[in-house]
Amino acid sequence: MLDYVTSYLGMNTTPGQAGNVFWALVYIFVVFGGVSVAVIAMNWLERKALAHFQIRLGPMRVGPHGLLQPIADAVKLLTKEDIVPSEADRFVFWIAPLIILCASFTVYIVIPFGPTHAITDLNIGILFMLGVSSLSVLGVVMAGWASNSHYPLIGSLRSSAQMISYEIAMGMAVVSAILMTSLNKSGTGTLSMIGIVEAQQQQQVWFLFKFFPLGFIAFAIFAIAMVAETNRAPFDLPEAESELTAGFHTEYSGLRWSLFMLGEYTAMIAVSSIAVTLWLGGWLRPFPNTLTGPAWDLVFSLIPGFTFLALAAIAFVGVIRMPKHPYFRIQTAGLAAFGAGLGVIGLLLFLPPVRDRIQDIFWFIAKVAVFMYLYIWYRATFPRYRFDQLMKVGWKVLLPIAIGVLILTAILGVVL
Amino acid sequence: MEPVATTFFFYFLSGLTLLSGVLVITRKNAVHSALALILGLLAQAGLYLMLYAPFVAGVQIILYAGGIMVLFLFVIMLVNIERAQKEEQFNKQWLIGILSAGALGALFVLVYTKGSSLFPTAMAAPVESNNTQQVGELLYGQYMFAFEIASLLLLVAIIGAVVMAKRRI
Amino acid sequence: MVPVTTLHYLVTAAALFVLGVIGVLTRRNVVIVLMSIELILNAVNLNLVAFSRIWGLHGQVFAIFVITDAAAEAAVGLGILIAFFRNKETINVDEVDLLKW
Amino acid sequence: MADPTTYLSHLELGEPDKTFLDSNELIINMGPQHPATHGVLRVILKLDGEKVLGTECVIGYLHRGVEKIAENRTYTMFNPYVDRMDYVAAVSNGLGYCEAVEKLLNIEAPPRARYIRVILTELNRLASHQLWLGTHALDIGAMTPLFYTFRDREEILKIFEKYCGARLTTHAFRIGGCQYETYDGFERDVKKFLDFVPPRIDEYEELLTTNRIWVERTKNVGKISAADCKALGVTGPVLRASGVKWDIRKALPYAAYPEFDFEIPTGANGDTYDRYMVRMQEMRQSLRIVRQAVERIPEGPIMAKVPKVMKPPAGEIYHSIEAPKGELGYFVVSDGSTQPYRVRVRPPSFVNLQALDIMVRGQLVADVIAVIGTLDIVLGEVDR
Repeated sequence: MLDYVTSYLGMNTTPGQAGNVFWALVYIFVVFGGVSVAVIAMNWLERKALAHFQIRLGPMRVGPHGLLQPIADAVKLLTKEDIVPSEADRFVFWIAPLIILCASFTVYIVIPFGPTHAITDLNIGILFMLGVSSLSVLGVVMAGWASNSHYPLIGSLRSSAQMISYEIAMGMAVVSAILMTSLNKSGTGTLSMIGIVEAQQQQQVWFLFKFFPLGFIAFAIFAIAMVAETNRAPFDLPEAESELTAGFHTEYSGLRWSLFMLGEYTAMIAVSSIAVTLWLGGWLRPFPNTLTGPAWDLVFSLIPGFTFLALAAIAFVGVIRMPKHPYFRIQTAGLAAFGAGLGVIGLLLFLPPVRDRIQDIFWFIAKVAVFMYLYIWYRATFPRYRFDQLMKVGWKVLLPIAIGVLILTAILGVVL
Repeated sequence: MEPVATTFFFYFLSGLTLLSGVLVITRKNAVHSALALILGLLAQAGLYLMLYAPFVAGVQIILYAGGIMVLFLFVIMLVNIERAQKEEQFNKQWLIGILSAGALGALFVLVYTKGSSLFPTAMAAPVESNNTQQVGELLYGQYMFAFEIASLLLLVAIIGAVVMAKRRI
Repeated sequence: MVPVTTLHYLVTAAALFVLGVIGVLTRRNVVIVLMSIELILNAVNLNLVAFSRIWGLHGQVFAIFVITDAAAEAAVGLGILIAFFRNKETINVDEVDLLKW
Repeated sequence: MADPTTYLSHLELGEPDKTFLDSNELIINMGPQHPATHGVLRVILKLDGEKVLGTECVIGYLHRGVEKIAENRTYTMFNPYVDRMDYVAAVSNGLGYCEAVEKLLNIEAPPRARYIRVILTELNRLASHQLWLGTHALDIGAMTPLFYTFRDREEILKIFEKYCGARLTTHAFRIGGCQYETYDGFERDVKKFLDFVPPRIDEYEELLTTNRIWVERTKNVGKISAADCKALGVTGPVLRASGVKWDIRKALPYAAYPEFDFEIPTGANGDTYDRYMVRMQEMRQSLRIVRQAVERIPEGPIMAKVPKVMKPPAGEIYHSIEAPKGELGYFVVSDGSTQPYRVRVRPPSFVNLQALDIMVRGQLVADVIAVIGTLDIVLGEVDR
């Protein structure tokens, strides 16, 4: 048994490929927990960032700077009454949020956080990701239908039409990135997520800059389509609150509603991960081939630690700026403890064995975080598209451009 | 990579497939049928994976579960199912139907028992790693003509569906 | 336990096929009849992929063609269904007995 | 102009179990509890898919019988009630009522009072437009302008609070003038506000005016022609956006408006974008008026000689002013007693709401939201 457990350690591959169920399960739990924590952090961050965009403070009451707000929200949602409309189809109503959640979490099986930091490496990785993430549309449709109410129904019809339409443009953009993986001597491309990043490493260029501007256009199409896929502003028509109250989840409350939210944020992280993997070099650190040598390696490996130290410093600035009134004593202490925690993590990341292992994951997460911030930024800036305009953008703008980019990429790939 | 617990997964997935098949043809509510069918399709994608056909499995998930079934759900929502649920679910010739299907099943049993020698019991283990590439080469090489015909068929189907479903042209 | 062979897959496919046939022959709801046809097509696919395990990848290619056909069939079938429903307000297959309306 | 009866929407509520694909309609009840109906408006929408076939407004959820209350109150006692109609532009309401009763009493407010009235009314117009902009943008999905406009509206409300102690329902004016003299530093506050707000208005415009999505959402949405506007009695920015240069401040001047120099912004297409542009320019024109007024404000009394017990001679009077939302008219009938015999209000929101049906017919559900927003209705005023 112990042999079985340890047999994976030291292997240069993912646990799924090594066929080690124990370590695969460990990875699954780590990824599941990590993503859940990321969603919670994202929740807090979105509220704070959005608030600062809108000259508000955002949550300030629960914990220092509202740090415990997501937990308070979770407790509130869990203890809320679970209302099922009397005319609803109970079974479908019950299963719809679970489908969305499962679809968004299953995608993480193939996301490579590092060359070996993935649950498994399917050789149809990207196909699998697109397929599974497209399953969440089923949950949306079923939620809208099962509520047996007009607004959810319209919301779900809108949503499914939107998700299916943008999936096509998204797929075309993805195919043009996959074509780029085959531009090596043997001419064999790959659909595997790890393989795609390795192809970028071999060709010494992020696919974002490959055949400039073709790679960039494909990336831009994907970046737009992924916002539409995840039903976020400015494409948040399915839950356009001013039109359809809350779209397909109008009738949901409490825990089930929070499952929808969890699924939405999970899906956001998932599609951002696809974008990072395909175009932004996945786990590769910036400039891996121009800034080479052990000195640069050292510099880049120190960045994760410094990032956390900087976050800790920001927290301590907050501690200093906290009002001195005794009422704020606990908050000040809490924030100081939080900052100290961040600082300890930062110091831990300086340890050589840790910093070598953590680098890949850090760069991957940092790139994903940029997309997460973009999501918030979009939400603060843009009004909402109307449904026909949304369809027009999807079918008449993104799709033709994506097909054109695909064809040009293919031609260039053969010619060059 | 050696697959783990092949026997268990085979029986689990094929059982799920058959169970969902039974649910599809027995549910009153068409949405429940569609749900069961989606479950079956996913289980079948698992079976394809076990048969070292990952590309077909991926296509199954994207096209069948993500595309065709959404179409089905869409249509079920658009047509009035409340009334259809209250009506008689099975038609008058259901007995004959089941009997003929049973006869067909008996034929299958006969073929498989009599001709079991035709099927090799040992399975070759094809390399999985470049399955997609091989399928692609076949699809765009040997089966090019069939591929083009299939694409034409899809075009015709799109036009036909639009013509029939559109209210006024 | 008996090792899983091609025959196992074939038997599963045959059972699925029979279930689909039963659905087509006995149900009155057109949508479910269409879904039963999908079951039949899936049974065929399972057969093809199982055979491809022995005789090369041609079976998988054909499975993809079958999926294409299934998509076309579903689109046209559901289009007809909507047109039919709009005119007769029913999705009962027994009442589809006129050549024109 | 077509037969006006065509505008009466006869929504026949079809059988509910028919679905909307088989050429039948879906009836959707938007409101009275809906995030985008600005209060308790209920709109019954007849939809074909997402296309609007017709609308019917059901109003009265906020009816408080303001007009009836007037018949049991003295002229002075009724004054605060009018603030509760259009609560986001309470100063305008008070101005209209006070001037109507003054006309009935045949007195005139002294010049300084009239200048104060203009300043406060125009500031209130700005506040009302800011609130409109914020909520309208929120309806269309842009969340951020709401907070920006509320931040700046706050400054106006602070001036009101300093002047009369109230922020929303100000009750700023009295019949015959103003109750309060301006506080020390009133002019300084107003001037400071005048300097600080134009960049803020530019900021709103930066977020919206050239924003592609905003333009697509508002251009050619909720179009209404000048002829239709006139036929329906639509007034205010909605009318002006259709190209009619009609502003009561110029056409039938009141208070101190003839003494100021300002322009009436008009649009050409009568769509939502034009109404947005008209209101944005009106904000700037309001600032212009306030600046002139605060620079030229005369000294003197703020209250005309008004009898303690007001007993206007029997008769009737109609007086209208340009409220932020359109023509606000008061029809006051006196029977010679201390209480009005009848007060009838012509609320601009109520009349403008009539245009909803022709503006949204044939458009999409999302446009209904945009149009309700662009009409700038306040349900307190619609229902009274």
